[in-house]
Amino acid sequence: MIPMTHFLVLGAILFLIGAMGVLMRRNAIIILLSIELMLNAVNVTFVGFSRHLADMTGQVFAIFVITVAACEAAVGLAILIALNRDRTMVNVDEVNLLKW
Amino acid sequence: MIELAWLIPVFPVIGVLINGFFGKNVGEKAGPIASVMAGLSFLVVLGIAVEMIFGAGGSHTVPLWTWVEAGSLSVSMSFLIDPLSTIMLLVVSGVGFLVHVYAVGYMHGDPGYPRFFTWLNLFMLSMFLLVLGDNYLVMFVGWEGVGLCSYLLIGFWYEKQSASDAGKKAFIVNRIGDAGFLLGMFLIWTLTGSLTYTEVFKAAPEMSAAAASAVGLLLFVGAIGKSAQIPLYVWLPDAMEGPTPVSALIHAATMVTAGVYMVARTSPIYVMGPDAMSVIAIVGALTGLFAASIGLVQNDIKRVLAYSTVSQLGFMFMALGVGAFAAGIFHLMTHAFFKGLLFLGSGSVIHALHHAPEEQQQDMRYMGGLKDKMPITYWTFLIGAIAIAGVPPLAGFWSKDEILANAFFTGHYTVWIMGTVAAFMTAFYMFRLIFMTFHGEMRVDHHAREHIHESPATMTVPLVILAVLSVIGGVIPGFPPEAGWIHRFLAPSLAKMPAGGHATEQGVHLMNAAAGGGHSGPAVVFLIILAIAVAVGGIALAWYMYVKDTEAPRRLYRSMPGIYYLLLGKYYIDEIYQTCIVEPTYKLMRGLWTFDAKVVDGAVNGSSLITVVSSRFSGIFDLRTVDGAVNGTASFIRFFSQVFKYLQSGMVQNYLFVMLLGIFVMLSAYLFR
Amino acid sequence: MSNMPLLTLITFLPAVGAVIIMLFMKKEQTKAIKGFATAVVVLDFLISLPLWFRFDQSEAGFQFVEKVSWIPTIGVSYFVGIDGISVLLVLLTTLTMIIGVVCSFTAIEEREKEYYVCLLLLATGMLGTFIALDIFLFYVFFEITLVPMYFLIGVWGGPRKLYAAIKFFLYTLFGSVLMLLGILAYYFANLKMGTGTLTFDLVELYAVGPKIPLSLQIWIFLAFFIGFAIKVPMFPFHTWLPDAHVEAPTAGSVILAGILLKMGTYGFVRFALPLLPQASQVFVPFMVLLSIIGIIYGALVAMAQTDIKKLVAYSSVSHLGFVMLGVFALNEQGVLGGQLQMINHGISTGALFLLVGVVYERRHTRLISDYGGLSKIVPVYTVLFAITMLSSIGLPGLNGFVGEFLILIGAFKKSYVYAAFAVIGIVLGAAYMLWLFQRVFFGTLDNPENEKLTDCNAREVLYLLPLVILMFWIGLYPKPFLGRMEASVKKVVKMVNVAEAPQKAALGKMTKLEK
Amino acid sequence: MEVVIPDIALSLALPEIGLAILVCAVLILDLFVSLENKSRVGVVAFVGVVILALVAFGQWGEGARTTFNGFYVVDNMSVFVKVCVLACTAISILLMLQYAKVEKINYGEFYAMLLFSVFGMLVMASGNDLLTVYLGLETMSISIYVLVAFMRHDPLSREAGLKYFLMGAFASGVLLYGMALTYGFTGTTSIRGIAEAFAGAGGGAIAQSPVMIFGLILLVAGFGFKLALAPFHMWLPDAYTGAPTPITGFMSVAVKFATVAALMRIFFVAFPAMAESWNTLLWVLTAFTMVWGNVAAIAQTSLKRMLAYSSIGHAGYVLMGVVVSMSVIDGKVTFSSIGISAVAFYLLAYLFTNLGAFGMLILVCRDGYRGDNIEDWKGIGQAHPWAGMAFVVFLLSLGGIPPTAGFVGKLYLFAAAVQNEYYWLAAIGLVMSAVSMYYYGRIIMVLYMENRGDTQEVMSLSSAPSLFFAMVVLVVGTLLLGIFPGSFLDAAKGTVAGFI
Repeated sequence: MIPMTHFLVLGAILFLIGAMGVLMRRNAIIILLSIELMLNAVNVTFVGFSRHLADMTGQVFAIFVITVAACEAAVGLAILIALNRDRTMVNVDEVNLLKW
Repeated sequence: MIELAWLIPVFPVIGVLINGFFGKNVGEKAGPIASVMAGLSFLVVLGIAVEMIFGAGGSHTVPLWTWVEAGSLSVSMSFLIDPLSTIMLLVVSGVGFLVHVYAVGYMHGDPGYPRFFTWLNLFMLSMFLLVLGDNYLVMFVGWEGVGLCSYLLIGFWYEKQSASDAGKKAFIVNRIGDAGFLLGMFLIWTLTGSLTYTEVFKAAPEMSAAAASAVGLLLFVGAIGKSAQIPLYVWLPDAMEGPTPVSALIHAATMVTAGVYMVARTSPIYVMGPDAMSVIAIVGALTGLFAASIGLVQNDIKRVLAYSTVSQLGFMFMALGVGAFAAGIFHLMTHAFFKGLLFLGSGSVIHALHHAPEEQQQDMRYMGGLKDKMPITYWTFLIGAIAIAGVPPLAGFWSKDEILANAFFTGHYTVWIMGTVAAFMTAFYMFRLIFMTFHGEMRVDHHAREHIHESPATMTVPLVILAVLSVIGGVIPGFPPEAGWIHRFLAPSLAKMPAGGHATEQGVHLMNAAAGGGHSGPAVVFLIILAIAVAVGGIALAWYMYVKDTEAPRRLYRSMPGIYYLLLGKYYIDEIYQTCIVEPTYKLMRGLWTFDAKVVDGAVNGSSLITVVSSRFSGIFDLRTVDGAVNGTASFIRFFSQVFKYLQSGMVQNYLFVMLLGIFVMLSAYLFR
Repeated sequence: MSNMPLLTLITFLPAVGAVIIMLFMKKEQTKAIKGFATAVVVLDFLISLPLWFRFDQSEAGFQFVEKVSWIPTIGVSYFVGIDGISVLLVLLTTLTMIIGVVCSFTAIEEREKEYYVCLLLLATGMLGTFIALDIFLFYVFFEITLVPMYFLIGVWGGPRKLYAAIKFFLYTLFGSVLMLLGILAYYFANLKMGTGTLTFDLVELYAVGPKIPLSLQIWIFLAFFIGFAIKVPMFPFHTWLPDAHVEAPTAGSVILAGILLKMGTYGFVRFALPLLPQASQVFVPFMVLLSIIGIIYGALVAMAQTDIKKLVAYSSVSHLGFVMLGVFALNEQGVLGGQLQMINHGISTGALFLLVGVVYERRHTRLISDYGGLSKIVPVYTVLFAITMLSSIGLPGLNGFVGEFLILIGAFKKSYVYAAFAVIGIVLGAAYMLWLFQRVFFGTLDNPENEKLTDCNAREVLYLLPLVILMFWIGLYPKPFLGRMEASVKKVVKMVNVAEAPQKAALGKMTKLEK
Repeated sequence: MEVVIPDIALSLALPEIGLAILVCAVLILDLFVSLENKSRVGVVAFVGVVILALVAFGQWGEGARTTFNGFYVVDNMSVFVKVCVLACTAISILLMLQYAKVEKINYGEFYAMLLFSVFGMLVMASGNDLLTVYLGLETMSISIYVLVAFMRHDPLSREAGLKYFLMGAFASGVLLYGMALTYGFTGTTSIRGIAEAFAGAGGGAIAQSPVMIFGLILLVAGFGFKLALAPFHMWLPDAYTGAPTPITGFMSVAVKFATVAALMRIFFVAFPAMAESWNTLLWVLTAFTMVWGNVAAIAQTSLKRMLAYSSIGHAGYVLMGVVVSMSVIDGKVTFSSIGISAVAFYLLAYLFTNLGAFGMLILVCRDGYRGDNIEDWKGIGQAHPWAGMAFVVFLLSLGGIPPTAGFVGKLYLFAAAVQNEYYWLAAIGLVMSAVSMYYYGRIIMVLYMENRGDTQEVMSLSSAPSLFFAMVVLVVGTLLLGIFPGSFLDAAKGTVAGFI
């Protein structure tokens, strides 16, 4: 049986990759993807714990997370499209009208 | 009649109200009104004096109303009539009334006529309060009241910058003295629990010598301020800026003697503090000698009389210092007469010369030969001079000689020597003044010469009265010396020197003997002869230098120019005070003001470093600041608000980075704790 | 006790007047507004007179008491009443309000409506502060007075009004915010060590004072000190006063000097001394040192001023230094003198500001150098100015002297060193005032504009006369004033000079400061 | 295995169910209404919300009852929060009616999204399980992302929407990861369960393990983002400035209510064992937030942005209430009732004050002009005395000057702080409230004291009956809470019952 630490480490690594993706990349859609990656990292952890504790709650939680992630993606893309009106590629650095 | 004592201050109050509020429409009648009021007070005083002298005497208190009540401190506004205050009342109201009459003529035609008499009456009121008060607080009310009136009257011609400066100087110097007086009062209250004379003096014997001396010295600081002794005498010579009746009444007869009266009144405490007494004696003698020496060379007629007053006050304090309280008061009375006369005489001289150019009116070098032009003024002035010089049988001799005798018999030989030298100088400068103004050829400005005429009756009548008083004022009360009517009359209200004390055995015997019977012993005769010799010698020297050989003074001054200019410049005391007291306070004042604006407000308003940095920083980002940072902490905060503001870069990834940074910091704080 | 809620009526009448003006009067009817405002304030003074006549002098406790529970959950009640300490201050407030309103008829030309609304609201705030016997209520009123004063200085002030207004507001607010910390600490100390109930009621808290351990008392005293010292103002915290005075309109500075400064000293006597007896005793040398510095520093800096109002402002710092010296002499004469000097300062400095206002309205300049030789052309004004000046330097026979004398004798009783230094203040006081008087009134009339100066008109004399009469009355016959204050002052002094506080009670919790 | 159908007391969730029905009604109504009179949809929404508020109020007082198998609890605290959230929504809708007319936002969906976010908040307030809290949080957040980006034609609103979305998604990821770790270590996601796990056998060891602490930190970060505490607040100024003003008002108040309720429930009920650690953590965050919010506000020239920073400051004060209510008395962690009721009352006072302040902004804006810069507000006080006076009341309440609600709120807060001897935190709070008076005072100064150059004419106020009514309610509320706070304080005290 795969020990719990593997799941934890996998989840953590995925989470970090997602976080770095959000910080490094400039294209908004890629950032969206990275956030999804982070959420999936959490799902991995949840499922790992659920199996380790032999308890259903973790997996139920994972399913809910997936649905919520979907909604978020939908809303996120909607906002991106609105932003895309007058420029071809939504580059996060260009989006800084609101400052100081 | 004594119960009506409260009437005495009421009349001047009525005078003040009438002249004060209806000054405009009263106009020229203000003088007579004020004089009538002073006269009525004088009559009441006479009534009381008669009742006191020929009646039972003793001391009566006339309560009016309870003034201040705060816990254990309770002070009431009530008057005390006893021999000492009766004598003082006589002097104050008598000389006051005469000066009022004299001023009616002297001040004629002056635009501020009603204002002058309002303040003169106000002065009488304050002086009555000072003398009549039955506790130190009421005396202090009068004390500051006369200080205020002298400020107002010295600065009467306020257009003259020098007059208003002199007034201000007088008030501030008095105020310094009053500060000491106040501290003395507090000490009395803490020691005896009351400020009323009767209770204080009942508790006086238990006082320790140190406590009594402390009280004595503190009160003496007040006396120095008021009676112009070293070092606080500087205001009196400048006070001559005021009109001459003011100088006569305030700066010769009454106000300056307030210090003497106060010390005499507190004699029971002084008696318990011998070293305070010795300090007073030394200061008195020093002032007497010091002032007399300055008087030798002065050319302004009123300045000479001013320094003469300071010197004579020195004599009075000398008397009090050696324990001869009655002699001090006696000299106070006689001095009031002849000094008042001399001042009024000089007033009528100045009045006569008012056509001369401004600076010559009081300068003796531009007078001379007025003898035949103003006979009455001359003769009365001469009597006054003889009296002050101390030639018997006139008043000065009896009182001054008695002081010197007491000084001698109580072992204060140094004080006695200084007194005798001062007496010699007094005689010299008085007759120098007489010969320079009245004798010799006329040096008056030629077109003013025909205007010289004898003063009108209102001015000469007081002169004559005062001359008469100067003659009889010494003999009747003062003969035989030490045991005259005035000594017996004042005895109950003045304390006696204790048997032991510092007086030599022989001195005390004589003192008690004097209080008891006549004067005896060869020493006394020697003293009298010496005094007369000193007086006549002074007059002769003056006659020789200013009548017989008019070149003598110039030769003398050229032979020792240093001393001459030192004396002429009044030992440069004023300049010393200016440089080492007045200038530093100005500098301190300016420094504190810049300190307040820059540092205290600055620390609050914005320390320079922070504002400079934030302005340069904000300059870059063209920040518009509200006009004026609110305070130092504020500009410090404003600096940080700029920092926080410009952290909002608008880039989402910056925000995310800060967020992650926050998580990382929290984590590391825990893991490495 | 009268069944009619007298104190509430006196306090809230001006507020009602303000609301009426705000709602029912249009901006243009300036004459009606002025008339109405004067009527309100005069009526307020009249109904405050029974306080003077029906005041029972033998009673040391609180009179005319009204108590209604307001916020029971945290133990707050609308608890008002007066005793010897506050009765004269209330009367002084109502009188100063009349003078404030009357003297601003010509001074204020634009936006009169808001001006009189602010003035009346300020009156309510001040009266409330003096009658509140519930610390919460006191704090609420203490802060409410800030807002109208902020507007008075900010809207109708002089050239640098914005800076002065915000400085005044923040400075006092900073002080009172720390005081709130002190009040709350006391509130909970009472819960633990005192009556065990959550209450802001002063009478109950008076009994708790001595039970609180000294170290906690010291912390609370420091909080109270900062709050009240800024208001007094005492030496290091005084820099807001000259700015606020110079920029405030005449009525503003009269009320600011006359009443608002008294809240600080009143706060010390009403709250700091009785509630924290041991801490007050410990702090006496520190407080006396600050007051003496205030006296001498204030006088010296006043001497260096070229603007009359700034000079009078710094003289207030000096006078209030005297008051604080009196209060912290912690004996009967000292505290009584301090109390009386609060009233005297209100009268004499109020009158001084009015007089400066009179001249300012005519010449629109406050620089001393612009004046000179006025006494020839404006004699009545000169006499009034002279009397006020003499009262402020403490000439015997006028009100200043009685107060100063009692303070000094109290200070002397405490220790002669205090009195010795304080006496210097008297000399300096005479110096700068006389110098001002000489530069403004004596000397030659060289400035042409001065010739056109008109003397005081009837209105100006009308509002100066009551103050002058009061100066003479208190100066010559202070018995009615001292009599009314004596009983309560005795009680406060007895409360302060109580024995040692318990050192070691429940101090464990104190250490965990930073948590 | 037979399926056990748990008995679900639906009556407890009445407000949520009612709200769901209302949302659907609003969505459907929107189809039939023509473009001009979209406001009718708003009116329906308003009436619905008011009814629901009364319904929610009905549940007050019967003590804590759980349903949906322990996932959903209804106690005084949650009822209090629900009523306040619904009241805040009602007022926001009123503000929106006027704002929509001016900005020509005539999409009906606005009200629907608003009600969805309220639904999320109600669920969060009653969440007794990490899952419920998470679902409520996400529903609320996602609908608010949409609301912030609602004005499609305005680039600022779009940008604000994007920023808020990215940050929000990232933060919810962080929060989730925290929840996952908690689940991992305690074996359950129900709040009572977690508490028992800690109290149980190996509880002490779990509390100390670094990974669990990391989980706790992530939870704190997640909630920190939602409440905009100091390091996690960077999104707030941009989001609040870009968003339409009624939404900004709604967000700044309602979101705080729901998040604080959830935060208190989780930290007080679930994590008392780790109280020492999260209390110090929150202590630092509070102090930092109060300082950053108030100090940054001073340098602002735009009024809306200044109010945004001031709301950060107020978030710090609210959190101070949470921090201060915890005290360790002889070893045992206890939560003082004064602290919790102080938080509740402060939020209530903050509701009236902040909505009022943002309402004033709406009062001034006209087509194409937001009345954003402070200098444009010169002389408003003289031209429109009543509006000026209302704004002064709000500003004084924000600054905590008597006789306003803000003062009583702050006083009650600092009383709690002093009682548990958090003197230093109280001192920082008090000093920062004095500092805040600098920029509130500056606004008053601009309103009254700086006279306008005669060139610009004073801005006229566009007031509609709905806006007028809302403002009157808010002003009366602020003063009422300030002068007669008695009954409200009792209500706040009541929320503690059954909570801990």
